[in-house]
Amino acid sequence: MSSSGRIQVARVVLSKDLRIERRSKVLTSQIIPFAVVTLVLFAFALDGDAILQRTAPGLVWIAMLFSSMIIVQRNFAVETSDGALDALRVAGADMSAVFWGKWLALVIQLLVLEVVLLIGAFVMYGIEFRGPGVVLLVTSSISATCGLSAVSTIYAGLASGVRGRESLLPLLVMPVASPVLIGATRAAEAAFGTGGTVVSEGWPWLGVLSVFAVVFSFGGSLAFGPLIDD
Amino acid sequence: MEPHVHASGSPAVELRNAVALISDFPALAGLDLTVERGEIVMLTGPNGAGKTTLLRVCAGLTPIARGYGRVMGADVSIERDEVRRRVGMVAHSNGLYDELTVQENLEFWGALIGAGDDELHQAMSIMGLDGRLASVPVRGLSAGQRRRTAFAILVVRRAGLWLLDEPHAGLDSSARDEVDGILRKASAAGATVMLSSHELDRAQQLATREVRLAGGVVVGDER
Amino acid sequence: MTIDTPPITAATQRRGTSTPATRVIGILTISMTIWLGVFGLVLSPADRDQGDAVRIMYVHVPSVWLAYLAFIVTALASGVHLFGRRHSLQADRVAGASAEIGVVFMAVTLVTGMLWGRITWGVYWQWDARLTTTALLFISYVGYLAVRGLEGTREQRARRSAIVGLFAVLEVPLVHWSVKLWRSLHQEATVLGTDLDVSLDGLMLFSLFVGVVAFTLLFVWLLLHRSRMLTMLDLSAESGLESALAQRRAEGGASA
Amino acid sequence: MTNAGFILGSYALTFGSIVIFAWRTVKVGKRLSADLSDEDKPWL
Repeated sequence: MSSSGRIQVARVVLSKDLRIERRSKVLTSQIIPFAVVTLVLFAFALDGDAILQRTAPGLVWIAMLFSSMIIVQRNFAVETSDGALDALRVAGADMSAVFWGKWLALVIQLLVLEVVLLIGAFVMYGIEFRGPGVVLLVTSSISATCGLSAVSTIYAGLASGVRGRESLLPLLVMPVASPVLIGATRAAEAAFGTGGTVVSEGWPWLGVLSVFAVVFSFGGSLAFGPLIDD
Repeated sequence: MEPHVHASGSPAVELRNAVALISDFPALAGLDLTVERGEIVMLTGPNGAGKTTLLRVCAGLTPIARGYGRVMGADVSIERDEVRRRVGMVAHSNGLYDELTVQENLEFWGALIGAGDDELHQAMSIMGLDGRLASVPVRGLSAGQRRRTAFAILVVRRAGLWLLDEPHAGLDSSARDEVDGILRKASAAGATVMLSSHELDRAQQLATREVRLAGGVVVGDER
Repeated sequence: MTIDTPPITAATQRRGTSTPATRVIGILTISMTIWLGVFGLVLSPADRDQGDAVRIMYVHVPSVWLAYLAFIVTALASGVHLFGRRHSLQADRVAGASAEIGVVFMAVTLVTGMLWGRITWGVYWQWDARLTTTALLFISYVGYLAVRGLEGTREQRARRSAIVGLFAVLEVPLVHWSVKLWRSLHQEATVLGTDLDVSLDGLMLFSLFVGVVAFTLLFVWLLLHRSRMLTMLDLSAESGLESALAQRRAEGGASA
Repeated sequence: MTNAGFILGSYALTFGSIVIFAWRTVKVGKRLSADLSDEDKPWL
């Protein structure tokens, strides 16, 4: 398949996923409320304003990680519930292009969720946005989201259609995604100035997150076809 | 809209001593079958006879562990992608996205393979899906309408070989007649059709040939 | 249901997965392991700073060495399966056997490491780069084994697990790098150095050497036995195919 | 020996795991071996 053909497939899959999301509103009516409730529960568990302010970046990213498991399962349930994935296979659709489409759809959904969670942490945990930290926050969040989305999409593809996928997926994703959790949390701490950190401490994390995103996105695009289509 | 006809000299399906395994179970146990172009073949037989596996092998979804198979002139073991491009399959599930409308489902497939708008509209009118139905989300359709949408995708994809797993299941009798009519039309347009069904009397009316499976092999073949 | 079993000779039965070579390796392993016990618990001296606690090192370090060796073999065998022209299933079985061995020894490593940590640091666990990487790697390979256990054909199992095995290896430097960076930015947490703050004298070094040799031999022995066992597990399913085919065809004949 | 419990425990755990794992491997191997002909054992 030509590269323009691949881009076309990825674009079609992306717009299809986003359109399904707009229709079903699972993100806005279920996932975002779930993530916000998680933030509230953290506040009950870690009673104390100082602790919450100190741990806010980590809590936001843990909520992200858990929510991403639910979103990606949903993104693949759409493909398997009526056998659309089989139909895609029979149609000979280029699976690496399908990967890029589903990856970008997940990135966009996760970024929406992230904005909501950051606003939630701002309101409930008392984090503060600082001028110089905003660039770091935005770039590191985007890199982290790209990496997280890649890992989730690879393993959700592997787990789609097998028994016990709900528990297998977190088992596979969580250890691999741990550098994302560490990096995104530390970068966010630096951006917010949590615990007296300065913005410059955050830049090395952007490096870790970018390398992770590149390795797993391109690795995923190569592996996705053989994983799904065997 | 004419289906693609590839290397039309060769049979549509040619399987020799094909063995297909589901885990370690031989769902096909050395099956021989030749289907000529333009036939409408009805697969019958008890549950677990291997009908679904046979259709999946022809679609390039299930590999054969032993034996030899060519579908629409392409080798199922070596040229799997070529096989897939030339066939279309509607299994028990229709492969549709529930949240999208009929038209959007078709547009998705059309965009994947680069079909034009007029081809989509033609497919929709062949299947009686134009007008009001086109903008109904698939989840709101009846079982028969969903099936027709799935067939419309086969038309858009210009599949030369239609592989249908129980296309009559879950449909009322008028919808079944509709399905039969569509299959006759597809056959007249040059497509080869293989379908599985439990309905023997329909087999005699619709099909040009009835192949009976049991135990993963062909046990009866009537034209 | 009748299954045709090949004639079983007493010799075949007794032989199992062992060959003269594995017997030699086995005997060497046992004698080296006895030496490891003698050197580790008796002959080697107590450390100046750590006292007798240093003796845990003689089993801990060889186990972690064995675990990492096993995961490297898994990655190599996964690569051979995935990129080799023949997509060898034997390579896949070696990868699986090696990962199973690695997971067992990683678990041993984590527990002995915690016991050692309890004595020397006063706590079972520290969030330093080495411990954290090891723990996450352990969980990743538990996941790898879960993927091997999924339903599907042998080819599917091999391809999926080879990909997961290679991703698990990609993960090691990234996890290690990120945890290391994390700890280096939080100096207050690394009051207790987790490097081997042991000055190894001649006999201690030699005891460690005995342990590494013993466990390397052990790995070879286990890998040979275990991959042969997995091969037979696959083949016993396959050799049932002829009878399964005959049985399946008879099913057809009966209802025709 | 100070901390003898921890130290001997580590040795016992390590060698115990090895013995159990090795014994199980060999035992399953023998069981499978009994059902297979020698052509199926390429290492022989």
